Amino acid sequence: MLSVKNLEVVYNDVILVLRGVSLTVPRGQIVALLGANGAGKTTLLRALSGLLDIHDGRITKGEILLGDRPIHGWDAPKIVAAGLGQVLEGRRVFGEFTVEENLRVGGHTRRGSLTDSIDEIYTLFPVLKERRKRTAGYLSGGEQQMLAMGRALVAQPDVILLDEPSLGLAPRIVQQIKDIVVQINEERGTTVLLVEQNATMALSIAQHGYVMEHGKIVMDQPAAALLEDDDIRDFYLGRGELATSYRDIKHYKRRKRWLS
Amino acid sequence: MNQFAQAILNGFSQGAIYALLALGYVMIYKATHVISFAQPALMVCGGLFSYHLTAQIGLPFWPGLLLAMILGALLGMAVERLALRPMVGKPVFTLAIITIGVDIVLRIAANRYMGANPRIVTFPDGSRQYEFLGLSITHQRVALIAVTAITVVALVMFFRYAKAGLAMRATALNQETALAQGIRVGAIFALAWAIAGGLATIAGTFVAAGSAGMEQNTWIIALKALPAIIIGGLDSLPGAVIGGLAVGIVESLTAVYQPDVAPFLGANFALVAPYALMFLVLLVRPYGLFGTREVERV
Amino acid sequence: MTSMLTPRRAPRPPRGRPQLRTSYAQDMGLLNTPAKRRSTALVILAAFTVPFLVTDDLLLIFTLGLIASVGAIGLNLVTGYAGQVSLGHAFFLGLGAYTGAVLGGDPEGSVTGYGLPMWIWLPAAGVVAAIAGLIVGPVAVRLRGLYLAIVTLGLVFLGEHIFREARTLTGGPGVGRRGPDLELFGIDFAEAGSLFGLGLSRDQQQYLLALVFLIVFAILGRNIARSGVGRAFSAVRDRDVAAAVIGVNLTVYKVMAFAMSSFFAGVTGALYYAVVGVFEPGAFGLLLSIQYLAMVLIGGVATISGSIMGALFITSLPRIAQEIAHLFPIISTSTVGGGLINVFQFEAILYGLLIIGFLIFEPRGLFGIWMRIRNYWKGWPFSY
Amino acid sequence: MTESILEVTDVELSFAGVKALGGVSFDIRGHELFAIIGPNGAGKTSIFNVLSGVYRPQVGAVRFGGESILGVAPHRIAERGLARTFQNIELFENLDVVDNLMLGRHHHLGYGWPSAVAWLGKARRAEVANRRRVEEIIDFLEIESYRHLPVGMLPYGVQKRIELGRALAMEPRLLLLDEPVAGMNGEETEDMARFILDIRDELKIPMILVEHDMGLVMDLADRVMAMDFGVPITIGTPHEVQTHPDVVRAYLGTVDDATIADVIEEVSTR
Amino acid sequence: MIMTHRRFMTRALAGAAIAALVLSGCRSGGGGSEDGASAGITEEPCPDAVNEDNGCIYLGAISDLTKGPFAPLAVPITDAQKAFWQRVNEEGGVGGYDINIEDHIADAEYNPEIHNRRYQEMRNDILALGQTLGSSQTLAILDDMKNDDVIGIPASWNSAWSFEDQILESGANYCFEAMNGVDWAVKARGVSGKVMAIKYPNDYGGDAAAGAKAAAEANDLEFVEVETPTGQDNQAGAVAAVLQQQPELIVVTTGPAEMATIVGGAAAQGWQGTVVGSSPTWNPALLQSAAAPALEAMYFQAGPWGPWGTDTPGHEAMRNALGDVTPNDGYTSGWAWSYPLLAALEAAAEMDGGITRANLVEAAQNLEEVDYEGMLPPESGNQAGDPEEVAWRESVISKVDPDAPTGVSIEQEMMAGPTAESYDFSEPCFALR
Repeated sequence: MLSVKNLEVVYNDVILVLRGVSLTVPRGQIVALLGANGAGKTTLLRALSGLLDIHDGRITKGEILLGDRPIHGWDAPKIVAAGLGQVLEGRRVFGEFTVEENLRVGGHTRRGSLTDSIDEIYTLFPVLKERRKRTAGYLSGGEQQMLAMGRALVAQPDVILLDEPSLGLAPRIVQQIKDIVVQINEERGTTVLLVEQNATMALSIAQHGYVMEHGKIVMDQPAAALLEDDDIRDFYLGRGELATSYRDIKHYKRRKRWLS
Repeated sequence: MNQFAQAILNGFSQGAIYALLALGYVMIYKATHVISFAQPALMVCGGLFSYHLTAQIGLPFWPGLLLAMILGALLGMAVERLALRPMVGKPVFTLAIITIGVDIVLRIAANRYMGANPRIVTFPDGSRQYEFLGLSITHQRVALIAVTAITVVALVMFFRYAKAGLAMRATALNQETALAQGIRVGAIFALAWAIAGGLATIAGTFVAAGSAGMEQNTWIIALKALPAIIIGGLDSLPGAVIGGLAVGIVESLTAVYQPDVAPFLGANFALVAPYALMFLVLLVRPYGLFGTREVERV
Repeated sequence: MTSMLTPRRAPRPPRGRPQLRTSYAQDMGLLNTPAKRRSTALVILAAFTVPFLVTDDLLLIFTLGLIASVGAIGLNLVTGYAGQVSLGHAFFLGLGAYTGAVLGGDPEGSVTGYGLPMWIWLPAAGVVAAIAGLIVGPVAVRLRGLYLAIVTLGLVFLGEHIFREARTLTGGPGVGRRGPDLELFGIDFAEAGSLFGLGLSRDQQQYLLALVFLIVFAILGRNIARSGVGRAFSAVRDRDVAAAVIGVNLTVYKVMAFAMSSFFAGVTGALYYAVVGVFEPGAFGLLLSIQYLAMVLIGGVATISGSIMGALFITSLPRIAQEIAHLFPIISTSTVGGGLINVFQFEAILYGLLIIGFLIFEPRGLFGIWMRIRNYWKGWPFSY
Repeated sequence: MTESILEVTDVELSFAGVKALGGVSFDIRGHELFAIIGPNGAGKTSIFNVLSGVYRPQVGAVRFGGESILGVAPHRIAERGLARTFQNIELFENLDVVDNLMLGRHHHLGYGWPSAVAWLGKARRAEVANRRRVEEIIDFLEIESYRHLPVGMLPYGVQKRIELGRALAMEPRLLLLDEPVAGMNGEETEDMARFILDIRDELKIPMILVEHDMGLVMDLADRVMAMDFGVPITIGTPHEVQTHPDVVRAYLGTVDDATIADVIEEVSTR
Repeated sequence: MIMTHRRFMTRALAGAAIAALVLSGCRSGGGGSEDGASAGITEEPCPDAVNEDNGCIYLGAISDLTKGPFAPLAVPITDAQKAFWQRVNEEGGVGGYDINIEDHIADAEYNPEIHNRRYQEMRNDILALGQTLGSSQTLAILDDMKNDDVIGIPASWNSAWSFEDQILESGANYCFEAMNGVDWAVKARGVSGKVMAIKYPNDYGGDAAAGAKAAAEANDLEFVEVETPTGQDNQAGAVAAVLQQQPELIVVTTGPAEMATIVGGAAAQGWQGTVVGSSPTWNPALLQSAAAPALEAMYFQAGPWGPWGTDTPGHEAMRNALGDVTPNDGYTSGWAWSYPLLAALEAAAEMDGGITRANLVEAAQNLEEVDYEGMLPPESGNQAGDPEEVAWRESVISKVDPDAPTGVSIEQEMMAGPTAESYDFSEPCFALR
């Protein structure tokens, strides 16, 4: 459904951020993309949704296919209209708009009446219906995340990119968000590319996972396999129960990277 | 008392012009976060479009104005496309200086067209007087106030209900997010400039229909809208209208009463009265009467 | 507390750097590399030979450009370094100009003048402007961004009003007044004369005066920029809340930036209009403020050398436009009224286009161009 | 050690009628590492903003070093020895690392604008002396190789470290750390944890830590305060807090008591 | 690709800018400036000379051609001056020289500073200034002009010019013009009530208001003065003052837009009376404005000479020389102002050493008559003597006439009223410094 081949992205003409990234998101699946901060996950999403140029970035190599259409080099509105939606990191609801206005903006690329699609969103997120006339800026973090997802869904995308939906949310809310992602995927058949720091959460619902590091894909395995991988557990998933306490880490361990 | 009411009425109708111009500034500011110093040139060009279409080509006033508004909108879009689009994302003050460059270029071209003679748009039956309650107002001024009112209502409807209006507000709040919703931000910028160009054309046309027409120095009128938008709040459309009217009224009252009441302020204090009002408003409300306060977040 | 930050191990030996600086004082020096020292010396030397190479009319432009540089440095302090965009520079320039003219002006004239010597009127002009800056500063502290810009713009309009009305001091509109006498250490810079045994024209003398004036103030500006004061300005500019939380008093530094900037503007105004001769209140309008802002933007924000380049460029821009206009054969140079467009209108349009062009094609300003040229020649390696 | 460096008593803070803090009291004892945890919007950052003078609470008292700091301007509080880092990095991106750290030493410079303008003896000496202290911090945090780079260009993890360095440069009597490891990978988190421990053990600076990473908090903190909806739930040792039913409830949402007991059971045995 | 292109453009722009400057001014070993006598005059023919055998005299013109407040008037003034000297050349030139003004026309944007710069650029290349527009602007270069022995034609009628030896003015100044306007209105329009002067806050307004005040006092009329700024949007105060004070006569010294706004505005609210404006207050396009009916009924223009359509040989020659232009009295002024410089050149040609800067200064100071070809009487050009004795005091009053080419035609031929006749002109009405 969505495939990226050998993608290179450069910022400000000099900083090479993606160094030949390839991945595939099959139709109807949830695919997780993991990686530390600065690994290039957000850059990859920007490249996919055509938001690179406002950050002075440029695709210098490679291609992106949505279905069988090459969409690299398209601008964001065209990509959205082609059926690829994105929920940006940090939610970014229009704080001064009402909930309903936010949803209407989400349907910008659609012609005709939006009433039906917005009603569908309200069924999916009943809390948004309760708050439809409220100013979005006053919603709680979790509600804002739901609004952001709802807003992207109004456009009825075939593929949706979710950038760190769990960021800064309490565990209880993260659980809810997780359920909703699964629901969207199952009920609407929407293909999902889920970018997360919270690997446990992402891998628990994804079929497949990629791990990025320094602008490259370093691992590419079924989600279940990744969950089992010890390195991944230790490095990206937070430390396992057997790990030593921070208090016991010796100075030399901290220094090792600088010595090499 | 009558003099007082008349001064307010005169100021109100003059303020309608400032309000139209201020709306243009606010439109561009909201969409692009730029103060456009090219508004004076747009006003002058708009007035000249009307002049050319009515006096030279012979269209009647209203169709002429409508066509001129389209031309003014196109001019605004052209300015945005040629001078500002390449600079998207650069510091706003760089953009502001660019608009000054644009203003210089456009006004020189307009001066070339005007030459030595003021260009006067004839408003049908414009000098007919209406009298009520001892106040008098010309037919032309009544038309100006009516047109301004219609414009304001139309703008409000546009922003509240039209898809493009909503998209425009969204873009004003956050460009990247707007892009991610499929909104063509470039088109929104162009639209903002087009609307500003159209508004400037209405203002310019009514200036050119005034007693002295449009001449090479008339552009300065557009600067009066600057204190107006600060008084109202840079990003507030109702603020622009109220600010524009307030500037007109304060100016008129100062012109009439200051020489007697406060002669120590010097001759022609009315010239700077809008700025004095602006200072007063800002002392109380640092973001204007209706402006959005930037929230301090850490 | 004294022991709190003692290193727990010996410092790493320095890596093999070609231009290793061995002390912090050296690292923080004004010109901290030999290359910088050499190029600066070369530029200054070249600047001193200019008056013997170019004609007086061009020299006048350069003289004014050098003086304006000090004003541009001043604006860069408040706008570039401290991030407080001011469109009110013209007001402070005017205040300085009139202070200088009143204190140093002809006591016999029809407008007030006290005939004081230059070493009094020049600093006094700065001080008066700085005091005005101190008064305005606290109001400005409450405002941000474009609000501040337009409010300072209001200052220009109020200033123009005051200058128009204070006719015994300013001569009033359409009449104007003369600037102060340019006489320092017994040298009358308003007449041709001899300096160090060289016979110099008036314009040559004034150029040299302006050059020395600029060098002094450029060093002062650089000192401010590299000291704790300059760092505090940048902190206020980049993140004011964070600046406050690490101990920078926002109000004090914003006001200080305004006062320092105004001082630079004041001395600039006094000297500039002393060289110009006659000036009237209309000079200190919006356009002047915009010109100075353009100097800072085109030259390069938060750089001293950029301010100088920007000021020289903007002051010579009308002349540049004029010269370029004459290169175009299609523009009728001899016609005022006829033709599609005459040479003067073309000049004016070119002036606008050059400003647009420079900002579009080189947003980092002349300083950016200079860096590119320098880097090009040095083959500057990518060190990171 | 005789008196606590910070005493917060019954602080209430609201914005336009919405209560952000509703009666918060705690104190810092000796050079302890005190952590504040709680779900998003629980009011953790609001406490920091109250302590550093960005917000002024409507009710309550805050005493720092024995003196009230209510209504005292942020820069004055900083001068009295309170330093902090920020949740979203608040460095001066256009300045290089040295300048950022030198700004941390702003109130230690001790020269005024006249000597700055002239760059005469005093300013010069003060700059060199303070630069020496800054180099010590650069060494402590191992950021030598970034010294003259604009911080805006540096990786996220390094920026977090520089922000810590800037706070240390202030030679604080109390250090507030707002989510120091948010968004870091395991290795970066380990590094930061080590620095935090070093600051406590070697530099003996008391700290207040706001953090989402429970592992880190429970591991490092001497005492923990759990909050929800602007109100402290409990204050105690990490283990006490972890096993407090109300804390579990705040994190897991409304669930039955049996589940909560299970969770507590599980945590206790770990 | 884009970036390379941009870099190229930047370098090209910067390169062009620097090259242009360097091209323009290398110091040529100090020639020219010491050699004042021959500056601005060559034995070589002018570029595109009419008379190939003649040498060439270069005149400068520093005007306000693009952005300044007088640009609308200054362009026709300058064009008329070009036509004037072209005609002189076509009639054989002066003393064996053709006159060239085209090569040294400069735009000073009505700014003393730029005026000064522009003078510095041309000071070594011109014999005299065929035009220097603006009072403070001219003052900014007057000392240098004196040092250089350069005479100049002002583009204004300031009373101070009578007291400057190197400035060759023509026609009655604003001060006398206002006196004549008031005296005429008293006589012809029966004004017996309050006189109000509405003026710009500058030398132009100050000069005329002084004259109006003198005439009002001489006629025993009450007098008030109102200052008004530029800009048609700023006239509310002036309109209110008219309505409040109800003057019978208004003497206006503003621009056309302001005058029309004030008169139109006051008339709309019931004011009636007489308006006398000095010549820069009129523009024929005002006949299309909403204020036209009020202007036709009440407005009169006081001027130093007849408008464009007047029947004199000088006007006729001007109309022929300019050909097919939109009539404007800026042309008339530019043309008439040039006559004294021609007379001075002719006189200098007769002197020992022929035409030099020094001789021209001397000739100008001793002019007793100027042939204005009927636009003004010859004796009006007398410069030799105290201003009190020789200053020209007669003006023309015109009325609005939609059929006339510039919208006004003569109502009262050249005359001086009793006030102007007896005025003690031992110093300027309004001091310039």
